[in-house]
Amino acid sequence: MSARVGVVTFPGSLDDGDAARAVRVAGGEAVRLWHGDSSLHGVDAVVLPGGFSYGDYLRTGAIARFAPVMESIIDGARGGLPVLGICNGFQILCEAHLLPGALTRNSHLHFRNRDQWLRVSATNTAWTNSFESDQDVLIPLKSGEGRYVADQATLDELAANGRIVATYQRGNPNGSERDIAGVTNEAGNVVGLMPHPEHAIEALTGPSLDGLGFFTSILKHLAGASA
Amino acid sequence: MARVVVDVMLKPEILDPQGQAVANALPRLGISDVSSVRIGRRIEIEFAGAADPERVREIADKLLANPVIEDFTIQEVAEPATEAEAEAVPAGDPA
Amino acid sequence: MARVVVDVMLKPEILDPQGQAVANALPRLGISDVSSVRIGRRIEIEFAGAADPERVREIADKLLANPVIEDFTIQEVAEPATEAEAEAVPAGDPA
Amino acid sequence: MTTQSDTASSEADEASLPAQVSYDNLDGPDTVERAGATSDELQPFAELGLRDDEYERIRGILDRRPTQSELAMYSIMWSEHCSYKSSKVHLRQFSEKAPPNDRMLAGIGENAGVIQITDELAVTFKVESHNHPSFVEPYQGAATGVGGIVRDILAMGARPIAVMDPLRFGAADHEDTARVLPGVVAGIGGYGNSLGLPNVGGEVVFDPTYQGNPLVNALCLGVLPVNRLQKKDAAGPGNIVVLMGAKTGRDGIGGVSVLASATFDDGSEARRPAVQVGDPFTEKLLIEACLELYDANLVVGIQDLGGAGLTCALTETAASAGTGMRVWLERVPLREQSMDPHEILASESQERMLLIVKPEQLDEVLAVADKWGVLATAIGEVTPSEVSGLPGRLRITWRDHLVVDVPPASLVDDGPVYARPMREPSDLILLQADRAETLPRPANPDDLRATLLRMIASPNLCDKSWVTEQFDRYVLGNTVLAQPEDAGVIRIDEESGLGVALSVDGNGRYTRLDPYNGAKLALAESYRNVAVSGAKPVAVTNCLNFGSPEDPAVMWQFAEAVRGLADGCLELGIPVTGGNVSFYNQTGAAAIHPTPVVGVLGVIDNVADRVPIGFAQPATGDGDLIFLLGE
Ligand SMILES: Nc1ncnc2c1ncn2[C@@H]1O[C@H](COP(=O)(O)OP(=O)(O)O)[C@@H](O)[C@H]1O
Repeated sequence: MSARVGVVTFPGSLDDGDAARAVRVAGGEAVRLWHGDSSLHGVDAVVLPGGFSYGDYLRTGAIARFAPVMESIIDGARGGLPVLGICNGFQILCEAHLLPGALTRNSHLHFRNRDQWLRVSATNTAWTNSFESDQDVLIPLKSGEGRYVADQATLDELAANGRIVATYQRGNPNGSERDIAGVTNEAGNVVGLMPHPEHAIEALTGPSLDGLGFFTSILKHLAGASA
Repeated sequence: MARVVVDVMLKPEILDPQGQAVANALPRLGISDVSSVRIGRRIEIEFAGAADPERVREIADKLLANPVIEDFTIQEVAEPATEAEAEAVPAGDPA
Repeated sequence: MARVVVDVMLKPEILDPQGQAVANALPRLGISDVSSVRIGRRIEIEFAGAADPERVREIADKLLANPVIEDFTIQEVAEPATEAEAEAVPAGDPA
Repeated sequence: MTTQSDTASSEADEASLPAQVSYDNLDGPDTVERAGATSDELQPFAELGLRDDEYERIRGILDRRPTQSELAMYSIMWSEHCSYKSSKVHLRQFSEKAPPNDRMLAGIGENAGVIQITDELAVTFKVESHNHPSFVEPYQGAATGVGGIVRDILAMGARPIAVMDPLRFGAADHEDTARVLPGVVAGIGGYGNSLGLPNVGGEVVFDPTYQGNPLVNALCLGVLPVNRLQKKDAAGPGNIVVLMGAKTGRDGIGGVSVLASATFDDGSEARRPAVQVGDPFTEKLLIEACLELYDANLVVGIQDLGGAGLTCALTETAASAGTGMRVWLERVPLREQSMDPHEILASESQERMLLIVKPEQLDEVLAVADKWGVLATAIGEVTPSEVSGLPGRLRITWRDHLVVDVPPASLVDDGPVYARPMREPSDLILLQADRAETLPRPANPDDLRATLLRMIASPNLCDKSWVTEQFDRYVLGNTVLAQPEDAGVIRIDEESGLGVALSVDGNGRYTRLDPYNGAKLALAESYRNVAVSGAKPVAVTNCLNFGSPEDPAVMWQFAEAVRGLADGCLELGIPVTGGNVSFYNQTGAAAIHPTPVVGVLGVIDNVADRVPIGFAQPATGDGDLIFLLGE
């Protein structure tokens, strides 16, 4: 039986279909979860997809964090449930304090959609174990509020403990502190990533197939856990 | 050194999707007696010397507010109040 | 009916690119004595009845501001002041 | 009769309005009963843009003077924007000259043209302008332009799947451009990105002709199962009329605010027309709610609310079915409680749709709306035709006062139609005499180099990524080609690889020199862009941006351009399926260059066969050969 990966739809989610497709292409079963339903329907892992949950008018992710499904996800994540937040999902994870720091307005104040080089620097998380250490990958970035900030102590702690999952290469596209594109929690089950791996899984529609690694990683992780 | 606060709010007849989104989220936090939420911008300007009210008005009008959809009010604040203990002193200088 | 204003500003150590963009545009208006511009949010909340300060603080803390990057202050305003003639009366209820 | 100031008078200087009757001290709204009793009362029809003879026609139709609400409705529906009164006689050619086509499921006159591309699937696309609002408030003007065209596509039963944005601004270094361009680009991105619609192409053109009148056109593409095609008919007496989406506010009420009061004292300041502010989040929910309703077969008829708001939606749905309608206007959810009936009818508040549903399915409909957090309110019901056998009437009450009682078709179909005077612009001969061949040509390598550098540095030819990077082109995961390609290519079916290609093109300078051939060239360019991507062109949409139709020179340009586009389509064998006319693009007396923007849609059986621009890297040994086709 293939691993069941939940993909949450909030009102205003946009990349939920793409995230589900990526799970399928990687060989998993995608299970659609609804923001208003607190049940996780027994999924083995969860993806919080990109978009503008609840319009993101106040602050990105601020309102989504209070959705009924998030209560279960927060509980689950504390107990080890693997969770990947992509873009808006990353913002929601920070608002829910499952990840440190916050994502703020790009320093140049514009939305930016670009094929972005990243270096995957932490390969011991549930979502990055398929990558080689310090592998460079090309993945679309598309966000207006992707500038990662945290206080110096937090940043030092993230760096010291290998919790910076990915950094921007060949230019920082949004002013993120220490070029951070993604971080993980201490346990390595919760990962937030600003770029969109679900848009780099097919040669026809993406700049590379590099994104697939995040989805094969979770399947590998789950297979290892159940073995 | 003068500190001026310019508050920019959408004109009352203009749709405020931000405020609406917050108002709609409140019941989920158990708050049901809020009748309206409006969200605008608060802009704190610090001058090296004194703040000339005319110049502040010009900045607000040309740069900070969009007169087509927004109104602004200007207040001079007694003391730089970067920290939490801010006490806004209204200078009564509405737009 | 109570009206409360919550002002949310980025913490001083957090970069405010919007404020910076405004500050950089000022010299073009011939204004060179501004030492800093910071841009935050002003949120006006109207309650059907009285505003319980504790609840307002809770809303601000949980929803309106992100304590990782933002500070907030709360003021109760005497009178609904939708129109331009707003006069903010500070209730001295800082966070 | 070379100039007519009538239709432009909604933009007239308000201060110079003559004193008219004031409705301010009326006790309640102006009712049908009162209008019958005071038929000679003076009304501000001219200020609303109606001519004397148009006003007389209205009185003839109603057999009395119109009420305040009715006058507002006629003035909107008979405006150039809604009635196409100056363009209708020319646009007919698109249908008359159209090659026979059995794949067109909906054509001109519908919200958007629909083309069947397989046994099961159809696509729909349309381009529309939002030029004037974008000059006043660039961000919101452009944003709501995207929102409007998306609702047109949604109303056909389609899921919107991509957008494009042909844009034109004044000189790149002009201060108006600096004010307008960043806001327009941010607005298009802000709205389209938030809806999750990939932006797959467009244009950015700079020319001083657009200085005081930038062009902001927006195109949307949608896809639908053939059997999900929706109609706008308010069919079935007894069916319920539901307004779904945002609350109604005083957005973009425009000239209709004249009705509030004839004297523009201080008190009327707050009643000035307000800019429409977009709420893409609400639109996203509206899209999902509508699609769920279509799939559950819960919709009898549907119409988006665009420029003419409720007035247009109510009259068009009823007129289209030949039914009547009974509406309780006080049921419309309002953002401002103090709104008057005519303001509610004229409001251009965004993110609203009008649905006709069966009474026994109303609860299900409301439940779907509730699931998506969208407001939905029953505001009326469909009524049968009159006992006399005449089509039904639209009757609207406001708190028990009958404020509207009209034959809906009189607003939709019986508007004025003009064959405006036309005259070739007097400077055209001189312009045409000044041939390109007389320009100096680079004669040596240095000159050639200088010319090349100048061209590369031109804002019209330079890299557009500053603009296109602000748009999401990846969302939905089906974008096969996007900028900087010649055409956008979108995969429609993941299994078979079926896809469509889209391009939009226009050239105001060519069209100024020769409107007939300029329009043909725009079509040819768009057609080529689609063809070289590997797709077979099958349908055309267009947005005709021109100056004032009251200027005979502009009218001539318009007529020639339409004739050229229709002839070109005939020659290429593809139909015009829809489009939009935008007149009055001018600054003072100076019209913009006539700018027909043409969109072509093509079908590609397998998107894996698409042909990108640029030379492919040879996988093995030999490089590819290069050919130049054509003369
Ligand atoms: N406003 C825009 N929105 C989206 N894409 C645009 C826009 N302007 C230009 N593009 C895209 O950028 C690319 C280059 O545009 P352009 O230089 O006009 O190309 P061409 O001259 O080949 O039409 C094209 O793919 C075009 O679709």
